[in-house]
Amino acid sequence: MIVPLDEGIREFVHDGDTVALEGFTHLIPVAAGHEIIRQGLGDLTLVRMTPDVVYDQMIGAGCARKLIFSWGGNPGVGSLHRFRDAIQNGWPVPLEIEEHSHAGMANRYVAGASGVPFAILRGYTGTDLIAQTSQIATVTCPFTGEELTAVPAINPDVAIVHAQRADRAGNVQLWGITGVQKEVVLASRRTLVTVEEVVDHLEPVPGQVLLPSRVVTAVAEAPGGSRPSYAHGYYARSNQAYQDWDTISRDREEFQRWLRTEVHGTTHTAREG
Amino acid sequence: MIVPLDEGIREFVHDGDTVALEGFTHLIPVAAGHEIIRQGLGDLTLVRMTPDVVYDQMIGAGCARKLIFSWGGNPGVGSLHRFRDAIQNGWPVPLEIEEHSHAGMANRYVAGASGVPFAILRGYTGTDLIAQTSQIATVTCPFTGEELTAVPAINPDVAIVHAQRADRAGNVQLWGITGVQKEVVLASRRTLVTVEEVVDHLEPVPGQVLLPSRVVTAVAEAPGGSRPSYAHGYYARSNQAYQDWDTISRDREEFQRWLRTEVHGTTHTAREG
Amino acid sequence: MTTTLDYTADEMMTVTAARSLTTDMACFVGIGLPSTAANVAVRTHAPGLWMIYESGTLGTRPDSLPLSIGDGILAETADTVVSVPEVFNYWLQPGRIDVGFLGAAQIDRYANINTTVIGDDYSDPKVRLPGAGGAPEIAANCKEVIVIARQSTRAFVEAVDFVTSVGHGKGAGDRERLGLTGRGPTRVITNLGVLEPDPSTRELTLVSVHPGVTVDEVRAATGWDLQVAAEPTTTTEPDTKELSVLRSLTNS
Amino acid sequence: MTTTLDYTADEMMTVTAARSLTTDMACFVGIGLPSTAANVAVRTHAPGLWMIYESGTLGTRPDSLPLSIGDGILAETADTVVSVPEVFNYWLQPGRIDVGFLGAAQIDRYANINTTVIGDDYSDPKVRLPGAGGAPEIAANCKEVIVIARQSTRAFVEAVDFVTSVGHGKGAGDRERLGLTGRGPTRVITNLGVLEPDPSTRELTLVSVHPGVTVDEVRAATGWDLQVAAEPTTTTEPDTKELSVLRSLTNS
Repeated sequence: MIVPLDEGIREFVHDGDTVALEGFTHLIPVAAGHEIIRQGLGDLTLVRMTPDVVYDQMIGAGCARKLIFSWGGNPGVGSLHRFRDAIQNGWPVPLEIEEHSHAGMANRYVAGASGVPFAILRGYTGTDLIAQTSQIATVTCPFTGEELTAVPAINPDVAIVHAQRADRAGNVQLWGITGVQKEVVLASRRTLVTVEEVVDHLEPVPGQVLLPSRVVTAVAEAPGGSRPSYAHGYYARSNQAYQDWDTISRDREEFQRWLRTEVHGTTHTAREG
Repeated sequence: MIVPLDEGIREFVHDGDTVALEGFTHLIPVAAGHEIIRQGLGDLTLVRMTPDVVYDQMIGAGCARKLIFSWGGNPGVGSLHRFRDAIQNGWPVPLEIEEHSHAGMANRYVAGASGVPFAILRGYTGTDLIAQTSQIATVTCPFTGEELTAVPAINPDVAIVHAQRADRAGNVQLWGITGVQKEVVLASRRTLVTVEEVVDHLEPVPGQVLLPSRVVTAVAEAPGGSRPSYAHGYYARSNQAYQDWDTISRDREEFQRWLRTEVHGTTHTAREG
Repeated sequence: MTTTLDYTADEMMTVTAARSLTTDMACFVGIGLPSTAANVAVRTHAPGLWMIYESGTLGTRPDSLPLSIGDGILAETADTVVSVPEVFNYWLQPGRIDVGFLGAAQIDRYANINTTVIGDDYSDPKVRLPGAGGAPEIAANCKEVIVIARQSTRAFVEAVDFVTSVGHGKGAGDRERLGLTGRGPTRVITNLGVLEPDPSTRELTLVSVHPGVTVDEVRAATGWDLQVAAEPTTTTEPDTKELSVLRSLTNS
Repeated sequence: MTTTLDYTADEMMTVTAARSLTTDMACFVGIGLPSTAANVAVRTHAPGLWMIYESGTLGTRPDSLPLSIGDGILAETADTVVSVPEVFNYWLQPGRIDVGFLGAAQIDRYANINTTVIGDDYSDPKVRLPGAGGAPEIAANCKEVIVIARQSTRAFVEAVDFVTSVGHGKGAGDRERLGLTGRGPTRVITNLGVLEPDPSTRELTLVSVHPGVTVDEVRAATGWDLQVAAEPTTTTEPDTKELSVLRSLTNS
């Protein structure tokens, strides 16, 4: 099903949902995140391995009640100031966190995609992460007696990912660094995919991940939907924007001004896009 | 390291080894299997999800002490008569079997490739397979209390797979149906890959699996090395050969005649190939 | 068989099996009779049928019948090809597949399936069969299972010699007790008729006989005291299009 | 810092780190200083260095420094790109990677690393850092770990506020007790010198000081009573090629 982005968000994302906007440093669904802010969605549990600028923006806008993650930063620049402000000062709303390692999060998505309640890995052992959440445990190998780490499956209500292309039947194609996109889509109850373009035919590309339309709830065309991040084969990352974000996000008022002009001010543009 | 096939088998496969010649109905390493027969290797534990004609030949030639598998047949034709003769009559040597489902075997390779001692799945429950091997067990989810099936990792001494191409550095490229080839290579202590051709540069192909040379012990050029099976993009399966095998393999003497002329008689050809 | 119509009992079986599939389904296809039937369905009333084979070919539309589960034609015409671990873990196991389409060497009163050994002694079998393949988990995890098999007292037995794939176990409630997520076999289509599990006992019951076949003939080909529906229907004959599609696929 | 030579302390650090890598190694590269050092190594003495980044880019050879762990240039120049679950499960976890190359916000006497929070209270931190990322399992599962970090009493502390990644725990035998398969941190390279774990106690010990740096200066930048090798060596200065490669990468 191909829908306008605002309709897709309205129909498939609800207050209180667990939502994963994934993208491992590539194909980050920024346009979808901004639409969530515009629609004033709140009380969300946000999930992502690498929450970066768009999650900082959503957290700063008060969309999130909880963040489940493994690395939160402005990649190549530094810290996330809205994220810090929410954790350290509860502004604009308190943010609960549940923290993992990348290996743990990746395996949680794998378990979620596989329809099993947990995954095993060699991870976390000896770290202080274990004491901070009940979502890390151990299991004993029934064959060797060895103890391994277990993490629970994660099954978000909604996965939102960005991809290069979809065809008119709703099959989605992405390539380059494809991260955990397949896993998050298969782990989630609903999936909304924004794409650079909808085409008649998806010419196969080396390294592609193809998401069959059966596992995609809706596709929305959103050209440039990953900016200021990048879309392999379409446009490069704007490093300047990441650096600018450091300045904008340090100050609450500066941030709110940005929100008014850059997110709320672009509603109509986004709809027309 | 690029070696002639006979040297590769001589150096890396030894009597008593656990050897997995994989290929899920595609890219079956037939030439390597015949070289193992020619070299008179024995007491092998053969592992494969889908033992078919080449395993029937190796079993009939007396190479195998044990077979670990999930489906043994002549695909599209019928039964494996040498396999049956070994199990039912111990000819030419008794064959111990350890039997799994595809899902179980695939997960055993995944665990082996992942460096963990077991994998979990929803499988085997209620079947009589469980009573026939100690290699199926249960584990309890530490988060939900649910009971799941566990299978132990499999880590063969040697993996042997066939691929379309390798470059001179020993990077291997295969595409089409790629089965469990990546997993068996990563799960095994040593890997020998036969290829249709060695090329200067591996042009990326949609759907490819690339095995970096770091995980490939040796590459041997063996054009047509999957015949009478097929190599996607190179040649098609000879269905006639599969049907002929049914006749040849039904009779021990007919089989031995075939072995003399078609395997032992082709030593030099294979070396020159 | 006493049919004098211009199609064979096998054709009747395959077409009936094909009709069990609808255009919006995802179907995990076994090789042989299931593959033939699924390929008839996609060319007749179910053009949207999403076929997956255990070789990792998702959404494939082969333009001829594949010779094996991993035929090259399956890869060439698939939406995408994934690894074998992925097809089992990401696609089959979570219950994404509507219908598992299986054959059977032996099947019993409760639609349990044996493809492992004939005979009482696993270690010294009368006949060694190919084994499990993908069937145990297809039978466990698809939303429902359809079985296609030729009916005879050798194949349709009181209790299978070896449970390779669980149907309805020993009757009502067994799948739930075992924690199997799918509904299990909902239809068994043979060259003589159609059997369905009784809603309360889960015992296979004859609900339809093919034209020209009598209920007694079906009973005679069944290795247990076959239950028969109050008013078994007569299966609708293959139509011209179904037969021509089937014959073009099988070159018959 | 009193160096008057024509390179900076950071350049000394990066070049020294680069020299820890050899051409036959597989290296799991962290972003920032480790990435810069690995990219110097591959362009100087270690042309065969096989770099992998946690974004799934295996055997990558970026022709400029990646801006992030998942920069497009990494995918374009990689032998192959795999999924993030695969890079952790199939490549890192089984111990295939020789060297894990990490940075650290805080590091302690036993080379445990903190990249999570500064302050005693996790739920009310003084400073919230980015978190674990791939580091805990890189530190656990690579054959050895090399750490690169600027030395100061703020960063080099008696005990880290939060153990994000285990170095040598509380000393000798701790990694074995925890069942960690890799050898853990074998070198810590700073802008002042090189520290290595004492072979028996596993406590970080100053084994080399950079030219122009005194042992007392290193002690003063360390938050614990730093052990010093009997005869610490002086680190070899960067050569012209190393410096020119490094500067062309960093545009400095």
